[in-house]
Amino acid sequence: MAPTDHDHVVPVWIYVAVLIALLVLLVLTLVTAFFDLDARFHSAHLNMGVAVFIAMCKAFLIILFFMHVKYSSRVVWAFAGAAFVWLGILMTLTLTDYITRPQAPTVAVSPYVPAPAEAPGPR
Amino acid sequence: MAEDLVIESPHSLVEHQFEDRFQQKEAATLGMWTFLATEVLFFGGLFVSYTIYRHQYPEAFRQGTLDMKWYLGAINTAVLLLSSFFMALAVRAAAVGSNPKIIRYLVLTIVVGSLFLCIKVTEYYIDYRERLVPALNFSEARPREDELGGFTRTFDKFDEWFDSHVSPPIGKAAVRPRNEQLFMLFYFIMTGVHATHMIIGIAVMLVLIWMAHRRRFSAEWHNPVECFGLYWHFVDIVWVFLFPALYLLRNP
Amino acid sequence: MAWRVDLLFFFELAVSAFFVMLIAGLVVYFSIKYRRRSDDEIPPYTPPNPMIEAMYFIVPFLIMLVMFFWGGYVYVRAKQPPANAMQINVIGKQWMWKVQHPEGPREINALHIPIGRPIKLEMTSQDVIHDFGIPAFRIKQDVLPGYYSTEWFVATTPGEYHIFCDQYCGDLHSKMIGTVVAMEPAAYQAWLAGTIPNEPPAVSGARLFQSYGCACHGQRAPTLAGLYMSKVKLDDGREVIADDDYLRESIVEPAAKLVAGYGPIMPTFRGQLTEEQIFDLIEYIKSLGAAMNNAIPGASPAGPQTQPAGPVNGYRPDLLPDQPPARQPPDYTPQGARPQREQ
Amino acid sequence: MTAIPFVSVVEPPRVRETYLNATHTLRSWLLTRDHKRIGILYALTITFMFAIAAGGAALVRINLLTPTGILDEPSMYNKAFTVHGVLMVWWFLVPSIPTTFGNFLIPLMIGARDLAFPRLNLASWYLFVISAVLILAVLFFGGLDTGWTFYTPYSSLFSNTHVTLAVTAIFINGFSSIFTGLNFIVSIHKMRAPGMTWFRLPLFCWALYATSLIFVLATPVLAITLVLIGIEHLLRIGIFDPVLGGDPVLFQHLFWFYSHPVVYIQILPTFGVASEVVTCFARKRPFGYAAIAFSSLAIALIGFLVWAHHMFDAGISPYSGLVFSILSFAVAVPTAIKIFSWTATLYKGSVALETPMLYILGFMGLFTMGGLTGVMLATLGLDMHMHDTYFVVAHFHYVMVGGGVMGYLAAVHFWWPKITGKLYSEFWGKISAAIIFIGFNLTFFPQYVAGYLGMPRRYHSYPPEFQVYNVLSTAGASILAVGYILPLIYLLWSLKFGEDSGPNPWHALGLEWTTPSPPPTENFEETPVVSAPPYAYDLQSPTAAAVT
Repeated sequence: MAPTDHDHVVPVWIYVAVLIALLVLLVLTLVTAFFDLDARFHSAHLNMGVAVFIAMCKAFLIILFFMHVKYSSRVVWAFAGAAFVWLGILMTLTLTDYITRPQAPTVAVSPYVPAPAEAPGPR
Repeated sequence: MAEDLVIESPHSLVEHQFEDRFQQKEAATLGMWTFLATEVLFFGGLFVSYTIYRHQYPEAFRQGTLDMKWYLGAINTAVLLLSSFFMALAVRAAAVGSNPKIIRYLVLTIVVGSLFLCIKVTEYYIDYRERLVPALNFSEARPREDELGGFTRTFDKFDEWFDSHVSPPIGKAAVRPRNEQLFMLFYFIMTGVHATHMIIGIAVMLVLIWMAHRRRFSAEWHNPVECFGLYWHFVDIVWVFLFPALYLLRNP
Repeated sequence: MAWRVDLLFFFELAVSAFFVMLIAGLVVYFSIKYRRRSDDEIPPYTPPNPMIEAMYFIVPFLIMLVMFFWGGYVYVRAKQPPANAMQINVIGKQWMWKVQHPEGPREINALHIPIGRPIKLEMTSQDVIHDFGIPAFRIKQDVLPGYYSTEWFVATTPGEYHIFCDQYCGDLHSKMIGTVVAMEPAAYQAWLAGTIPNEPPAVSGARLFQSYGCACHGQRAPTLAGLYMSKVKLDDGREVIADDDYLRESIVEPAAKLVAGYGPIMPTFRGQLTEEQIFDLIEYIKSLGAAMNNAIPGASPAGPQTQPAGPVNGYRPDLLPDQPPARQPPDYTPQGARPQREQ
Repeated sequence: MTAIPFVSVVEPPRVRETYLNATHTLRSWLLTRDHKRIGILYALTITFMFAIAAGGAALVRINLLTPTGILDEPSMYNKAFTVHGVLMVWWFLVPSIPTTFGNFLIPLMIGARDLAFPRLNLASWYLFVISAVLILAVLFFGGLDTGWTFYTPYSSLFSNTHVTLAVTAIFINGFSSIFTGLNFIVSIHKMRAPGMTWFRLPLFCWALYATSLIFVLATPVLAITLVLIGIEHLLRIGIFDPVLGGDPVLFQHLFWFYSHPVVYIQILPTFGVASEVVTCFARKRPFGYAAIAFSSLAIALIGFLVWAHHMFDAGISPYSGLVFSILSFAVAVPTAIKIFSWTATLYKGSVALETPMLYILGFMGLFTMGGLTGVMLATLGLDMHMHDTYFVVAHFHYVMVGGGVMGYLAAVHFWWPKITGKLYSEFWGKISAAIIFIGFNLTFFPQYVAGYLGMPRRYHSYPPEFQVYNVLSTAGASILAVGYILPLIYLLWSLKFGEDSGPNPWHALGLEWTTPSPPPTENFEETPVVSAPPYAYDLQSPTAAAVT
């Protein structure tokens, strides 16, 4: 960003428009949540995907306009992006373990198990 | 030593290590973004754990989601988006150098942010009455109606009415699955850490209001307001992801 | 497996030694050859050499690819127990190893095994994470509470070998050690015959099954015969394989994965059964017949078997609880087990 | 090299104002925002913590002299190695070079008056001190016995020691790290002097920049994981407890997501030091400046993709194991590039074996061994035998002590004249470098052998066949201890009796050598302007280089 005497002052109507867009997205995410998209489109995680996608749209709007990234230097873009890339690394690589596990975890019994009340026959 | 500050104008302070206020401003902004990157991964650890457990115990976590009051969450989302909007206006007021406007919008932000916290506390109270708080009173058996108290029962009645009208039927279990406790644990930790961030934010805003009252900010120097704005918006973004993750994944 | 690990190790050791010698040799040689002769000396500029820089990148990369594939191969081999392996159950607890043989004997901190036969350990912990390691066989596996983890090996030379707990587990971590006693098959039989008579786990399991009144199974609840390793359709539409983990979960947390068409009528046995008793029950269910088509792909006709599982575990449903514990070892035919040199 | 005596006779000595003598009160030190003074404060703190952690190591080594263990109580031994691990990792190795030399040198190297956020810098030192006090309180109240890895469910539900207090201390320590890293990143981005382009940046700054990225991106994950452990330990509710459906392996994922990159936090600064020292004492440009710079960034990035190689035997999916194994091999490539580049830098150079150079050459040898044994451990087929044995212990110490601590000592010896303005005894410096090299190898090489033969780590007692290796190791450790105490003595000696060093005793290039030693409070008389490529020793006339 070239140094100017004053900050980039964004007109108020942009903020109002962004707020309205965010609220519309909120309504949209509510509406989609109550339709069983998975059953309708025979998919596994469509409901979740749509919810996450809408959340990402909302986050983008906030980051670009409320947080002024649209008007900021490339370094700021890089740092804003890097955090999410790293989060993606953590999420993806951890999931590589869990979704490929041959065995699901089962439940553990408490380590402090008393012997059953009626002992099952003589040992 | 560091005390020799170069005074450019009464309201613009450039600390000795910087060449000029542009360098200072850019450094402050980049520093804040770096800190926010840290925060992303701080919450990220929770989101990853939550995702893994949701993957492991889909049904228990869905039952947990069904015990959430989604409409309170939705109202809260709108409230928080509104507070973010006011915060953006406060930063804009700072950019044009108007201290009274900064105060006005920061006060509005605090009011709306406090409303969010109030609703959150209400939810915690309902969860408590419904015996959903791990380590305190979580029970797999749902409490009887007469144990709920009138306030909580009202919400329950609405839930029942609403859930009976959605299709397909959501299939709320009569007895909570054991691992729902894990969901509730993450619910409380995630929303709790988020609320802690908001409380810290409100405290900082009070300081900023005081500074604005002293007319410390100007069009040339308002880094604290701007950086704090980034923080507040970030807290908002966290909620934007928390809301669908905790409240909305209801379908079987 | 041991020789595979050793061969890989000595390969990597040779590569490593070569590079350590190379670097150390060059450093010493350059330090002497180009030592500073006067304080004013300024060596000339050496222009960068992209070819050499590229070699830095490519040579290590290629060597490491070899190591990766080789190591991966050894690892994958080590993670796949042969179908005819003899299963022995192991429970880790602070600070001892409890071993259950399929024939009945139970041991603490010792593991008697016949040589020449693949042994598969099915392991769990009843408190913290342990790790069952036998350095002589070059294997090691964490033993987690709430999971069944497995490892397998074939002993080839009779003798006594260390068992170490390799995952720090508290005060007496270093006392959580034991001995593998590898014996000639005949000696192993003699050892089995000489142990204190003990019910085989499947028999104990059958007894438990009766005493806890699990009579619903076969009527209002799914039948257990032929269940083991069969595909089970759940009420939410998923299909799971009824392996040890599934059986365990269904005992401890029956509501977690309901079989399609049955209601959640089974009470939870969480907190009422020990890890050993759960092992016993699973062995009993196994003795009711395994779905061999899943256990050994292509080995037997489709459809769950209710016939004795034979080589897999050696327990027959005719071993009713009231009969004396079996002393006869399971018939062992080394099908598919190639003779291997170990150690 | 030495001050010319008669100059000071002709001109009465005028006391130049430096950062050390500008003010003298304790208050001026405790409230300082000068990055150089904060570096000194850190150096004192971590030296103190190093001493305590070394005490833990001494207990461990003494105990292992006999197969039955010399300490009567195994729990005592467990606390000793936990103290050693926790303190060494979080209160010495992680902060070692960044907080001391990073703080001191980054502004000097980039030609700035200070770091971008001096107050934050001081705050991070206070956080560090608070965390140190808390962890010492843990020791005082009876110690901690979880090992530095805090594996659940042992740490969260079974250990009866002060887990919650300890994780609080590490949590605070983490924020100290984060603020330090943040400060470095912003300073390197925004505070460079005119003409100091990214490709004129000293390689030390590149290394510290990569380190800071890890600080900022990895530490928060540890922080939140420790919060979860603390909650679980305090409330006895399961987050990683299988009895409640929690997954202890998930804890390991989150923990190693931080704790694997953290070993790069500990080693990358040493790489930076090595680049500075090797170029200075070979009087050459580094062979492949860009390769060294970018390999630092590559290590920082790929270092985040490899964490589950600590968990091959922990019950993760074998497929996942394959993915993490190949990524782990990938991280070895940029590391190899660095080692080769330093070696090639010596070629046709003018090599002077001064003390810092000895440390760095020692580091190159030890680190090569540590790195290559790391490659062995990343090999799936070998890890299932060597995991959690002394082979891992030896590998880790070759990398962290042979790498990290050697690099720290090299940095101390290289920049000591800059920091204090005094010269230490070269003779004793070389002696101690040799003692440390020998003692180190005697301590840790036998552990490789014991490890391959199967000796598990964290054992209070062990089968007698391993005794010979343990006795050798303990003998080596006592030599190593002498090697560590010697520098403390002759360096302190030099403060009082050492000769004045002049601004540039090594004839090194770099902005930090253009300002007097010790530097003035504002670092430079006027903001320097950079016009030459980095390490351009060949562009210097011989006479220019000789001017002290």
